[in-house]
Amino acid sequence: MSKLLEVSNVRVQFGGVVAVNDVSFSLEEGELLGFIGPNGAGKTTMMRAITGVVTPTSGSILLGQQELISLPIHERVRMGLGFSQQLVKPFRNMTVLENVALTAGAHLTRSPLAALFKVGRDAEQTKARELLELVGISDAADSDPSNLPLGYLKRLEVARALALDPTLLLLDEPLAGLNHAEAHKLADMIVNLNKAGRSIILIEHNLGEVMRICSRLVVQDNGNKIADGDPESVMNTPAVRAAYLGENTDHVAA
Amino acid sequence: MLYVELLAQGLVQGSIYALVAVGLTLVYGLLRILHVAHAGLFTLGGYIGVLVTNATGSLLLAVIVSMLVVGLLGMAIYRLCYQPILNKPPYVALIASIGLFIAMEEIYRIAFGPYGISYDNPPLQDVIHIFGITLRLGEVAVGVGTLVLIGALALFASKTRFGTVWRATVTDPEMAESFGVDIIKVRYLNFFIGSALAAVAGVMVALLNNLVEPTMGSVPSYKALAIIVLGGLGDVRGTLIAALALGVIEAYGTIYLGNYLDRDAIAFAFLILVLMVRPQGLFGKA
Amino acid sequence: MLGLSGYEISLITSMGIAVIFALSLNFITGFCGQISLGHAAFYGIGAYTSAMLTKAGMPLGVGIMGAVILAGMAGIVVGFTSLRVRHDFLAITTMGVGFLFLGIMRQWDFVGGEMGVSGIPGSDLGKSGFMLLVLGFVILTALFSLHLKRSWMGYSFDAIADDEDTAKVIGLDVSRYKLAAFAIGTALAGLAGALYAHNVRFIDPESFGFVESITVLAMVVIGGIGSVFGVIFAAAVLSVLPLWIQFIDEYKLLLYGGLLFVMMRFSPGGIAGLMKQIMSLKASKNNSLNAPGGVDQ
Amino acid sequence: MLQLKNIDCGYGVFQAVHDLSFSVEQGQVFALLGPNGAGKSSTIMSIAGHVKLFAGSIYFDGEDITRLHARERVAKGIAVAPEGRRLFPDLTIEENLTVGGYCQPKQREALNKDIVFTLFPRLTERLKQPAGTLSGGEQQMLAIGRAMMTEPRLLMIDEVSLGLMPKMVDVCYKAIEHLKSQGVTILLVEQNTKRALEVADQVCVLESGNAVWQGTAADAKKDPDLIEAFLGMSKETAA
Amino acid sequence: DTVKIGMNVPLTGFAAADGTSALLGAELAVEQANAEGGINGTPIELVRYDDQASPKQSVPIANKLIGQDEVIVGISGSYSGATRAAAGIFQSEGVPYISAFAVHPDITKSGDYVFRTSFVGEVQGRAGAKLIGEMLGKKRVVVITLKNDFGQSLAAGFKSKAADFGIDIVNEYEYSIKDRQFGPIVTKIKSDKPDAIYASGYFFTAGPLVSQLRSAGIDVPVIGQEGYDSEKFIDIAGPSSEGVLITTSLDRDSTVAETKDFISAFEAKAGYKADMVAASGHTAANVAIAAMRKAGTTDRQAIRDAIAAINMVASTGTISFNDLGEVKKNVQVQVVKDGAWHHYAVIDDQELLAPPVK
Ligand SMILES: Nc1ncnc2c1ncn2[C@@H]1O[C@H](COP(=O)(O)OP(=O)(O)OP(=O)(O)O)[C@@H](O)[C@H]1O
Ligand SMILES: Nc1ncnc2c1ncn2[C@@H]1O[C@H](COP(=O)(O)OP(=O)(O)OP(=O)(O)O)[C@@H](O)[C@H]1O
Ligand SMILES: [Mg+2]
Ligand SMILES: [Mg+2]
Repeated sequence: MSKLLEVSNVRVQFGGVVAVNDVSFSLEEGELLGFIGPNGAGKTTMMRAITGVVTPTSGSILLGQQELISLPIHERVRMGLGFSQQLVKPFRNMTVLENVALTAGAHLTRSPLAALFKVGRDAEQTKARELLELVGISDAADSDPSNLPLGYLKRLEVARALALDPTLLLLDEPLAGLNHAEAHKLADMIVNLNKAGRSIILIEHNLGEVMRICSRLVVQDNGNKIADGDPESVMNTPAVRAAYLGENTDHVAA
Repeated sequence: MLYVELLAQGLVQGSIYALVAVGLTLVYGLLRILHVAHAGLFTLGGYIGVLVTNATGSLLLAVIVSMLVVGLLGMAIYRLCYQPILNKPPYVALIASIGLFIAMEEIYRIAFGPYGISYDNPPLQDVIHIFGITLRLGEVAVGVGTLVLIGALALFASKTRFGTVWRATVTDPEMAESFGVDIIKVRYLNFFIGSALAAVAGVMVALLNNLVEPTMGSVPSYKALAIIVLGGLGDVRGTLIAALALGVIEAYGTIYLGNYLDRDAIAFAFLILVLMVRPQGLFGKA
Repeated sequence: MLGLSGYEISLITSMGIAVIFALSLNFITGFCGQISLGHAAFYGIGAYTSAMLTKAGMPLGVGIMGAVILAGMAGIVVGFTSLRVRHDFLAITTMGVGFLFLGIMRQWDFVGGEMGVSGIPGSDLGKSGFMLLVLGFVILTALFSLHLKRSWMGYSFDAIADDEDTAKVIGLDVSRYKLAAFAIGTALAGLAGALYAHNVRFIDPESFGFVESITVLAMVVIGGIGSVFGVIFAAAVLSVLPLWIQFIDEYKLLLYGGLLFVMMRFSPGGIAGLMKQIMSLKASKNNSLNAPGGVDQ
Repeated sequence: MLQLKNIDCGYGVFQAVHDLSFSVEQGQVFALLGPNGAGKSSTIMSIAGHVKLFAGSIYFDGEDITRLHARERVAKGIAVAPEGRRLFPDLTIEENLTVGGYCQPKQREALNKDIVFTLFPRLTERLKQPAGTLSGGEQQMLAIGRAMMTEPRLLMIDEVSLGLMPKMVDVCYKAIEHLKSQGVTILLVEQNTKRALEVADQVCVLESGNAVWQGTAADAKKDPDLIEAFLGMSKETAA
Repeated sequence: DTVKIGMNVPLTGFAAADGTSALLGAELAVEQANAEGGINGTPIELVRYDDQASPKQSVPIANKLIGQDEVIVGISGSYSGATRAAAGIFQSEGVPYISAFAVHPDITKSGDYVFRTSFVGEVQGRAGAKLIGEMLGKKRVVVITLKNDFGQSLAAGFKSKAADFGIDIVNEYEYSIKDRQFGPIVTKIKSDKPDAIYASGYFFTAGPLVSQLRSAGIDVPVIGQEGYDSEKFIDIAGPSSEGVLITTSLDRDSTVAETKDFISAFEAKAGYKADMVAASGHTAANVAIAAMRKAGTTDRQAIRDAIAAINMVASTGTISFNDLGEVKKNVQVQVVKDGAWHHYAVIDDQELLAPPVK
């Protein structure tokens, strides 16, 4: 196994607010990393720094051997990043299927000029259908995303990220808004993706599922990394318990 | 001295821009509509001002009548024109508004004649000297009037909860209703105030030029848009400052750059320059 | 002359030019979602370029090519501003570009300044020949529009028009797509401008002012933003409407303004939207008529 | 206190909820449960006055409020923390709360803000930050806080624990218990069935717009089939 | 059966005011001619279309007038752009075309079928230089130029002769046709301390300009041109307008029957006092009518020749054309006195006023 992602000393600041404070961590190829921490800890911000939506004030992010900082978002995506956002953002002028098919055609849309000479969409639509099936929302394939409940949109977001066929998949709270059974199923799917060779970073507050499926955890609090290691021992760190769990500690047991 | 006088002239022109643009910014701030027809209301303000003054001899009465009529018309425009298309993409309202503006100009032409009208005895034409600057009373009135009106508006918006509530209705009117806000009332009020301010501007411009033409609104129709964008769209304070800044830049520009670019081009060159450095406008939030 | 009078030929020619011009804006505003209030500037660049080139003795073809290239290049430059500013800010920036263009042309003696350029050579094709040339370009532009809409480029434009940030996250190079839209749209505006110059044979800065930009945007929006046939129809009608409604005399412009307003107020989707509504109404009527029949079988 | 009688509601021609009836007693916690798309949010928003009723009526305190505007309903004491939070993104935390308290006299604003801040101290650190830039969890706190500013007698919270860290989930449920102890009636929607059943007195389970089960929380916990079939929890976890 | 004169004229939009006047003037000429029996017994019909002062509109209109309405002569009551574009069509179809008041120098260059009954800007500019430098004896002059074809060509003419009359142009400012607020320019002029101001413009720009100059305390003579020539100028500028001089084509105190007649007949028809544009519309139509009468046929070539050879007295003076089709006539100098336009002088220096020949 070799290092896929190497984040070192990344710092993100919004005006006076330090959202991520010199955080470093790394990800091995094929790993399923849980990235957790209290609300407002800076998890989403870290994720956005990796994808390029926000620019860190300092630090470096290596994907393979390649420095990501200063690359535009779409370049990073082409290098194999896939991103499912916490706040869902479907294209509302397309159906669910078209949302995913467009993304599945990323190889066709690399250059505008080339895209102008390509017309057929069948292969991409087939692939999109498969992905919708995989996340369990194929019944909504032809719906207008504006009319869908949140749980569907969350999964659409995941399907769209998968359509990019990424080597590193970043998932920001994909299970939020799903009930137990649905969450369980989607978590299983995440495990399967991981088994199929995809490296994944998962941000999630559903600790039950996180503990069940992740092989390693990184915990961030108030912009600082406070723990990094296998789930059991991380969860037993007092700092983590204090910051994250509160008194009601039975979450871990689930 | 020349510089100071040019500054004064720029501020006068800027005040007029401000009066027109603030109404536009209020509407934009509330509904995200580029309300071009606002310039048509400005023209109407001028017409009413001249007609009432000529009929009664009282400029004050003219201002009041003009504010009332134009304010009410502004409300009617909201109700009949914009409310039904609020949830459509913004260019729909923009084109509707442009159509309305063209139609308004033509109505004025047909109703009041193509030559425009003037005051029989233009009021406030006396000249006064302050700090060595020569200004017409009308120009002083414009400056002071703008300061008072916009100051009052700013106070109203910041010192009462209303200001905050106005802004809340922008992004999510439904939720605002859920917290007890009567959005229709807010919007009516907003259109009334904005349009009434434009009416004042119309009367003032009529005073300074002693001329109200059907096409009087054509310059404000686009320049006010530039100003509210410069000011950061929807920000009253930003609009005021942008308007004054533009007035001053045009004043110096016509003298020192006038042989290279015309007034509009100077204004828009400034606008583009600012937007390239600050894409969110001078006072917009990033 | 094809059985058409000189008047009809000149009407059809004006219509054709307006259609190309409107379709050119449709690439930028309709397909890619970038509102432009200064599109007439590129129309003007095309007109001036072709006028100057042909007056210098170049053939018409060179004039038109030059117009397309120069307008397209200017479009890319302006396209760069669209990478900085968005939405309403972009609309107003492009409006500023329009005014800047006017300001420069007014002052530039080489292109006649305020006096404009007169004595622009016409085509050697004669009136009807020129009309056919224009119609040929109309067909090519329309076919290209239809193709682009179906292609993956059009698909990507849809995404960008809806939400640029998300488009980036799914790997689209948004900047290049936007530049492409501006390049295509403005180059075609240049083509329309060149044709205009050789049709009217006199150009001055005022012919490419704000009103012209607004008029063409109105054609696109009234036609139904992003639709090809709607825009063609709207451009054809609106461009000659003032001539057709001469009989109502001084109420002409009032009617025109009123029409823009009423159209947006009651059919915000434009003509294309209206057609869709009518179609679906018909379809539902047919369905309700057919339904009992279905049961019988 | 709140009574829904044979409600049909939906969007345009689409009907999201069919013939739903239930009533909530004063001071109760009432949980609406069910899978994605069941119509829970639609029900809440129709009580708040935002989703159109096709048929049926809604009573609050014995009074028919079916025809009232949303803003009149909040004056009667109905507040909502909606799905997706729907904060005013350009307004700061403080301003969001101000708008929340708009239906109350101005003097009470400071007081109510203090109550919110004691419950969610995290918000005090960010008073001037636009709500749109808050983290997911912070937004949820603000949404609940904003609803509390109306001094509600009926507080409806959609997806209470969505996006909250475990500690924060505890905080929220404590807040709910606290409000309940103050006599506030609470109607909540929750995917975390277990937590919901812990605090709820009454439960209604929806599926595809139909009520498939109604009863007390205690009964619900005892009904393994219900839990398995509609709430998507294995029997063991529920127990 | 009628003989048709075609006219393109702006009746809506920004140029509607001038268009309306020009149309009323032309209509008056046609009515007067018909009252006298039309063209040798055949009544004249004026076919006119609104061109909104836009070249885009005037091209199809010219085609329509020629092809559909089969007019014998065309006249333009429109501005330069529209007139220039239409002139090309009339020329190539061999239909005589007379521009009433458009100033663009290239209009008559379209060819031998195109004529103009008003001055080109340059001629008036030269007359202005003579008026200021020689007749008024003012030497330090500030030039305020309206930035359009009218203002530009006036300024060019003025500057070409300024030195000959000993004029020193101390400063020049430009403004746009949309401007009504001249505060900055006025302020700057005060520090220029000129003896006279030569300002091009129309009544709707000049009215505010003059009143703003006066209230800033600048009381040197202001010299304008035919663009000022309207009662509206005096309405707008009020008392400030007293003493303003202009070069124009219409003499209010004329003793010539044609002019006196026109002035009273126009006011009766239109309900407001005649202005330069109205007189120009009237003159252009009269030239067309006179030529048709003289040619005595509907042959367009013959009518063209008749126009080229014309020498007639019209409401704007005694008219004849040079080889290019530019008018040769005297320049009237008018002054505002007691709130009305009045005769001040006539400039008849034919060498100075010689229109361009190519
Ligand atoms: N654009 C911004 N401007 C100012 N502050 C911001 C901005 N974006 C995020 N923040 C702040 O940075 C901090 C980290 O936010 P982030 O969204 O990364 O948290 P998170 O760990 O994802 O939390 P959650 O689990 O609640 O989603 C928060 O306090 C947030 O308010
Ligand atoms: N704005 C809307 N327009 C049209 N249909 C809608 C709209 N919002 C929701 N729906 C539809 O109404 C049904 C009920 O949705 P609702 O949001 O009430 O479900 P929910 O139980 O809250 O689901 P979730 O747990 O995912 O939030 C769904 O089928 C959904 O697609
Ligand atoms: Mg987050
Ligand atoms: Mg819901």
